[in-house]
Amino acid sequence: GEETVAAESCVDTSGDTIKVGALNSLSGTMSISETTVRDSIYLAVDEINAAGGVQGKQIEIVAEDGASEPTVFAEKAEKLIREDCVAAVFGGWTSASRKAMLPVFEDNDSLLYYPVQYEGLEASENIFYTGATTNQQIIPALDYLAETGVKSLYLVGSDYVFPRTANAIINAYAADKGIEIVGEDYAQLGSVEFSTIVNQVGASGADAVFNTLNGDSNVAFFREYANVGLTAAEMPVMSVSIAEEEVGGIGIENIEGQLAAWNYYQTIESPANTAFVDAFKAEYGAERVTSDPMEAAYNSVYLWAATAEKAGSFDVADIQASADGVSFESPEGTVVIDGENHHVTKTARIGEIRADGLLYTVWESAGAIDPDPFLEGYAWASDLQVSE
Amino acid sequence: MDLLVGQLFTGLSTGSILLLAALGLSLTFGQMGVINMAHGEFIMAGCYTAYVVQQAVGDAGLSLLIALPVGFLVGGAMGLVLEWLLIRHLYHRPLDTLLVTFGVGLVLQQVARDVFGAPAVNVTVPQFLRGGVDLLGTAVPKTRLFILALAVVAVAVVALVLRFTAAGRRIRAVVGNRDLAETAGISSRAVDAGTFFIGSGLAGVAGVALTLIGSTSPTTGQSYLVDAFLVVVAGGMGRIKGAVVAAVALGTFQAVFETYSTASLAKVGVFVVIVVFLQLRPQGLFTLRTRSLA
Amino acid sequence: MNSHALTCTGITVDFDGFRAVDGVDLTLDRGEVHFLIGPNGAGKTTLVDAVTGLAKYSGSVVKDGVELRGRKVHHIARRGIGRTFQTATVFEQLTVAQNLDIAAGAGRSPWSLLRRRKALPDQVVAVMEQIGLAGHAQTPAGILAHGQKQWLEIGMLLVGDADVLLLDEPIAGMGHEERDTTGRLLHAIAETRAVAVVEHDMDFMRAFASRVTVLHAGRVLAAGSVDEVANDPRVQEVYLGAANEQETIDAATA
Amino acid sequence: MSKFLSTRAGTWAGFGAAALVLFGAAPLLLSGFRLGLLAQFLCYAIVAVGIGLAWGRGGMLTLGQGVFFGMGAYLMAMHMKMADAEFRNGAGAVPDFMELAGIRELPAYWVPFASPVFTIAMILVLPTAFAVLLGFAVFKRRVKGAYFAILSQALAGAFAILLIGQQSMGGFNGMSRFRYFFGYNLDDPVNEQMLYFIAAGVLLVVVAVALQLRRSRYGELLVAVRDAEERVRFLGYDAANIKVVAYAAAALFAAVAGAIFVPVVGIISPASIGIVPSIMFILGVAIGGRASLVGPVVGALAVAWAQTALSEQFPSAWTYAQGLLFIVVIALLPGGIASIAAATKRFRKEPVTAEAPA
Amino acid sequence: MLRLRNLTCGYGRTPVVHDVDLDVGADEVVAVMGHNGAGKTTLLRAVVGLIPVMSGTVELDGQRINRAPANKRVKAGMAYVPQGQQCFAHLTAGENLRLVADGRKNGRALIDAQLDLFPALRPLLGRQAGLLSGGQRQQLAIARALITEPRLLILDEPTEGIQPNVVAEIESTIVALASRGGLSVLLVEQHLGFALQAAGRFAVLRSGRVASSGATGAGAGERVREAMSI
Ligand SMILES: Nc1ncnc2c1ncn2[C@@H]1O[C@H](COP(=O)(O)OP(=O)(O)OP(=O)(O)O)[C@@H](O)[C@H]1O
Ligand SMILES: Nc1ncnc2c1ncn2[C@@H]1O[C@H](COP(=O)(O)OP(=O)(O)OP(=O)(O)O)[C@@H](O)[C@H]1O
Ligand SMILES: NC(N)=O
Ligand SMILES: [Mg+2]
Ligand SMILES: [Mg+2]
Repeated sequence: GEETVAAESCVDTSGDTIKVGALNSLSGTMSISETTVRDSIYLAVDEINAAGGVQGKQIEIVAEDGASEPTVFAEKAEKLIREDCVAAVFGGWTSASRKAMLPVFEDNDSLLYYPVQYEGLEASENIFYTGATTNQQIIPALDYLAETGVKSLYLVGSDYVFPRTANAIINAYAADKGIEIVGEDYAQLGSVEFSTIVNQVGASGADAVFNTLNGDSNVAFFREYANVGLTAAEMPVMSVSIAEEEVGGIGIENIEGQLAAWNYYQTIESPANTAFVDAFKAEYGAERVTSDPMEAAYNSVYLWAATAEKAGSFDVADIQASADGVSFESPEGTVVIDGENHHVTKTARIGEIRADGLLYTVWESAGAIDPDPFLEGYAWASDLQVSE
Repeated sequence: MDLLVGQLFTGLSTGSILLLAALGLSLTFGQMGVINMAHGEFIMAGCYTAYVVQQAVGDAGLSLLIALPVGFLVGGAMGLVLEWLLIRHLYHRPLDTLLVTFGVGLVLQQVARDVFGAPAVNVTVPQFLRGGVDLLGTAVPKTRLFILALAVVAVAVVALVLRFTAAGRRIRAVVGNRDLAETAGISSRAVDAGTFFIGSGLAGVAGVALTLIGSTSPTTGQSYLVDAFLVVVAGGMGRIKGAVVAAVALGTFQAVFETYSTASLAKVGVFVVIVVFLQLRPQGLFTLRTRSLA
Repeated sequence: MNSHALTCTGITVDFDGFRAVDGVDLTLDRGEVHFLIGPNGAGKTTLVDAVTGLAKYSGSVVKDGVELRGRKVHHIARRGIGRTFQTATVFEQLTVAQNLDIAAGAGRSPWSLLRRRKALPDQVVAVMEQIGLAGHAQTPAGILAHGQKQWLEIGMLLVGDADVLLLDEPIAGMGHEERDTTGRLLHAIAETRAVAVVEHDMDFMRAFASRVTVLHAGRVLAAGSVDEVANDPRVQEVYLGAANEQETIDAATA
Repeated sequence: MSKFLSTRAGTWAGFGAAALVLFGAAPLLLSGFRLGLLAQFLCYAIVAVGIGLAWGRGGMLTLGQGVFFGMGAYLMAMHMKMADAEFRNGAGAVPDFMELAGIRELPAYWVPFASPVFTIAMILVLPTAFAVLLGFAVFKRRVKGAYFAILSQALAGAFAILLIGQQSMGGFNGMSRFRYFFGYNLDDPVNEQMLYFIAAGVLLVVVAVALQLRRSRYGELLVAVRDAEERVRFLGYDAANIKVVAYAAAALFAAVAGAIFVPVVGIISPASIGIVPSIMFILGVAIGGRASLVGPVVGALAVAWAQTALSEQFPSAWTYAQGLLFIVVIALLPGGIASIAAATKRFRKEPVTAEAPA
Repeated sequence: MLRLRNLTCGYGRTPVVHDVDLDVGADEVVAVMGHNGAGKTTLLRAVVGLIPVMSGTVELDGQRINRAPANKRVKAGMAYVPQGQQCFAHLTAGENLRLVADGRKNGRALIDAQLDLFPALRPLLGRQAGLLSGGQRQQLAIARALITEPRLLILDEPTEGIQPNVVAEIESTIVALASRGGLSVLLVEQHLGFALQAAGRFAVLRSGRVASSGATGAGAGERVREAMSI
């Protein structure tokens, strides 16, 4: 805020530990996803501590439950900042929780590291976005579909801001590129009744489906999809919220061959990823998988630590000032913070779901894509832009 | 045209799912007056039963057949424990059962989370239920036909038992007047426990069946609960016939409304329809009247 | 000009094809305790239900020149028709005084409703005396004895200014003295009101009835004075039966 | 003690003590953050007073108070977002979340909410009027008991779903990022404290109103309707009207609480008003003692506090504690906390406990 | 057959009936009398097992049954007709009877026997019991109790609300059943004449205590009246 009367920071840098917050939903509907993110935050912290900490200080996590409720996120964020005096907070998943926390971080002048792909059109001084913005995930996915000859799309999403914004972008893109949008349906979050929607999708004759459903709804959607005889070969589904964790629950037989768009897959072959996956499995069990938001959360801890090292300080202003250009050799490749909009560069990847339940890269962008949260670089998106 | 047939079937199918979820409630809520908010978690327990049985048995078809009775026993056993520990102390405080069982539901969800993990698990659909059959030019999923058939069977069994057997008479007697039933030589404790066992067992069966189309996660049961209660209310408490009609009507309304509007508005529409409907039939579709006051 | 307190003509009540009350004419007058008798299931309670708006009927019920058919229960009550039930219903959580105060207040303005009760209205105090519960003003009605509850119920009608009282078996379960007390109470009440009593207790009827109407299978079988009715062979056949034997027993044990 | 509290002097003493704690001790002892939390809890307590009236005294288990709470909150949020947009981009500007949703024109029904007076009037009138309408529809048809409970629960669910679908009302995310409350900058700690004082003051007023309703003849009548609705009809009252008054009062209290909640917490979204939050409102009342006056207040505060404290202490296991709280308290203490005090006395003058506020 | 010693019982923590001693021997009819609220119903409820015994003992055939649930006592030979024409309102009249006949070998015959006793019930068998008139329900309740072929029949004001000619029938039925042997009766009755005629012994309750008791016969009426009228 422009004329914010910022509260005095109470972060204690005198001891040999430094406190950070981990704020994830451990209860409620979102706990399914958010607990996995918490696991990788702990992994990163343990690794950094084992390697000597940040500026010689061991990181100490103060954990809080966001309970899948935006107001609780806001309350707990304020508690972490004002009572626990953490230097930064890692967490959040839904955009609703981020929107709820944003004024808290701005008013108290503190830092949130947010690890999930989201709908863009936002850039706060007090938030670092380590997941993809739309030009690093949705637009590449559309490019990929267009390249493979898709001329008509059916849009299916959960009824909340990310799918709605994503679909607004897709509509603008489609209008520009001559792709026909033959249907657009929203299901209530958590809904498991997809018969009507799948019937309509089936009857629409679309070339492909763009799926922005979230959570359990995907299970019901893909089961219904497979059961009425729709297949990846006939009408592929491109999903942007299904990662390794979700595939198991949907059942590979129902989703094999379908597509996803992310920046990271467990199957990426690189030394950094091998190390990450091995460390994760060693810590949490061989049956566990790693996914894009987990990796982005893992990255976010390292990025914060690196920025603090660079700044030589845990002070929010110093971190903000030093962030530009800070990079990390992450499992998905090198990510670099953009000091302007606080997002990071990311490589876009289209993955295919294979029989082992993992996603394999079938296409990737030529190098990391610079974040463009307001889609300023896309003329067709001019109607979507907002004043900020 | 295809779509219309598809939607009519969808209405029937949605109705049968609602009915399956609501059938147990029409015993425990409709007959006994217990507002069991943990009913959803009993459904969830049925889902996980299907999962565990499948892990143990392997073959998806065989495991489904085993899981149906096992799910009944698991749901029933949980109901029995709940009845014995809590509900039996609350028969004269029906509205309190709602709050207590809501707490039970929270605990059960957390137990599921701790035992099976927060992410959904997969129950594989048996080969013979994969894909669809052609019905007037529309692909109708076999899983839904299976659930429809299961709902019909379950409803028929429950209705016949209640109506024509000695056990059914006892259930209705205890529900009507506990003290009087005792003095007619009926052990109301046994009947209460038995009724709750059956009602909860039906939730377990519903859970097993619902793995065929939905997800199996700690919050699964929640998706069905409120609609199931509405079915019982709209049908007239404890009236199986009413529950059937209400479930099919609501399912069809929702499916058709959704085709021309959105799924979310369809839910709101259902509520409005029920309030309007209650203006006409305040005690639900089918009711039994008595002359007593209160 | 109609001087009856209540005039019912051609009351007919049907339940899904079963006719419980079938064309009953009945008038109630102030100053009389009118007994309504008849076999179980004859339709007595149903008739009372109809008059008080609880059962749908055809025919007509007129009080003070106003037709009551089709009106809501509480409208009919406000017109001065009060009733009790075969099983007493009082507000168990409230005290005797509160029960009576509520019953006295159906016509109160919203404003006075929202204020605290300063003192009991005189009328409530007087009625409490009349029904013999003056000593129980602060007793929760739930712990009153059966008979006391029935008196309280009658009291609630009195303070509500009902001038037509329909009492369904008001002495059920009462002992001899309580019956006599109740009977005297009814006559005191009836001085300015019309009282109809549904009862099966013939001793009570003989002692206190001013007029009797006998219902049978939904119709009026006989009407008149106690003697007229008691000596009617049809009434003896369907209702009184061995009642004379009964008297012999009473005489023997007295 | 409780005898004293039910006298006139006792009532004043009770209010005095409560005022002393709320206006004196709490602001002195609590940090700004905790005071803000307390303000949030006080909002829940205001809702609880209404539920105590409708449920405890009137027997209507209102499982859908989230609806009225939400109405109050959203109406207030509309005004605050308008003020915000006006501050940023001039009069008639579109609030930030609408821009995000691609809405470029301010919807017509938003326009009057630029006026604070109109907003406050709507907060007081709309939810109450809705409650009256719904109450008539339901109570005139004698829908009650478990029917009413389930129906009102479904209402809360439907209302939340409806809001999620309205992008011009913030959709799933709801509305957040409020800068100004009737011209006061919310970043300023002094103004945060002012909000707390407003919440505390409103709570005292609401308790006083509820107290007056309980002690009035209307209060007795309400209990009578709860215990024997049909009988009340035969005394010449329209039972539906009596119930509607309590239901509407509860709705009004909830709406006012919602309106205060928005500036205090800084966000309102469907997640705060659906089925589960509505049950949480009830929980506090049940735990505190539904039939007493202060029980619901104490219960609501205790539950909110326990939730915060437990989730801070045991972030991953506190759901167990929360569930057990429901089970143990309601199963073992049907009269709630308030019943512990009353349990010692049998049949008092007023069988249902009436204590003065504390 | 039934033996009460120092029986105290009531509701919640409040005793209503105090230190009652009472015996009902085999084939004996005992009448309990008393004013409204004297505690007659309360006493019966404790005997049947619907409210707990606070102190003292309830013995059936020499067995202490203080804690046995009501249904066990019924199976052991008690039958209870509660005050107030109670029935299973949601069941038909026929189902009300079959409910108790279920599981008895001669169930059909037992029902028929009761229908012969209460012919007014025959045409009503298919009707929902909650819709019957008060007297019809009372007849149903007595029939229901008799179907269990009790050895001890406990009746709480069985003639309340019943038309006079049927009252006479019920009375003679009870007298006949008792004199046939094999049935003891514990009867609460306001109707003094009937009570004293039917019963061999009586007890008068006043404020929950036995104020007077003894054999019926010469002078009993006087003693009862005296005990009740103070
Ligand atoms: N709602 C109803 N539906 C069907 N039949 C009914 C209904 N209400 C009453 N009846 C029948 O109507 C008849 C008259 O009943 P009512 O209660 O008026 O008798 P009553 O004269 O009061 O008898 P009692 O002296 O036994 O109380 C009975 O046969 C009863 O079964
Ligand atoms: N459920 C109850 N809870 C508390 N007190 C009760 C209850 N039922 C009865 N009482 C009280 O117990 C006392 C005895 O009541 P009871 O019903 O045993 O009397 P009774 O002798 O059967 O009277 P009646 O002739 O009216 O049937 C009365 O004071 C009554 O108010
Ligand atoms: N940011 C999301 N996916 O809600
Ligand atoms: Mg009658
Ligand atoms: Mg009695």
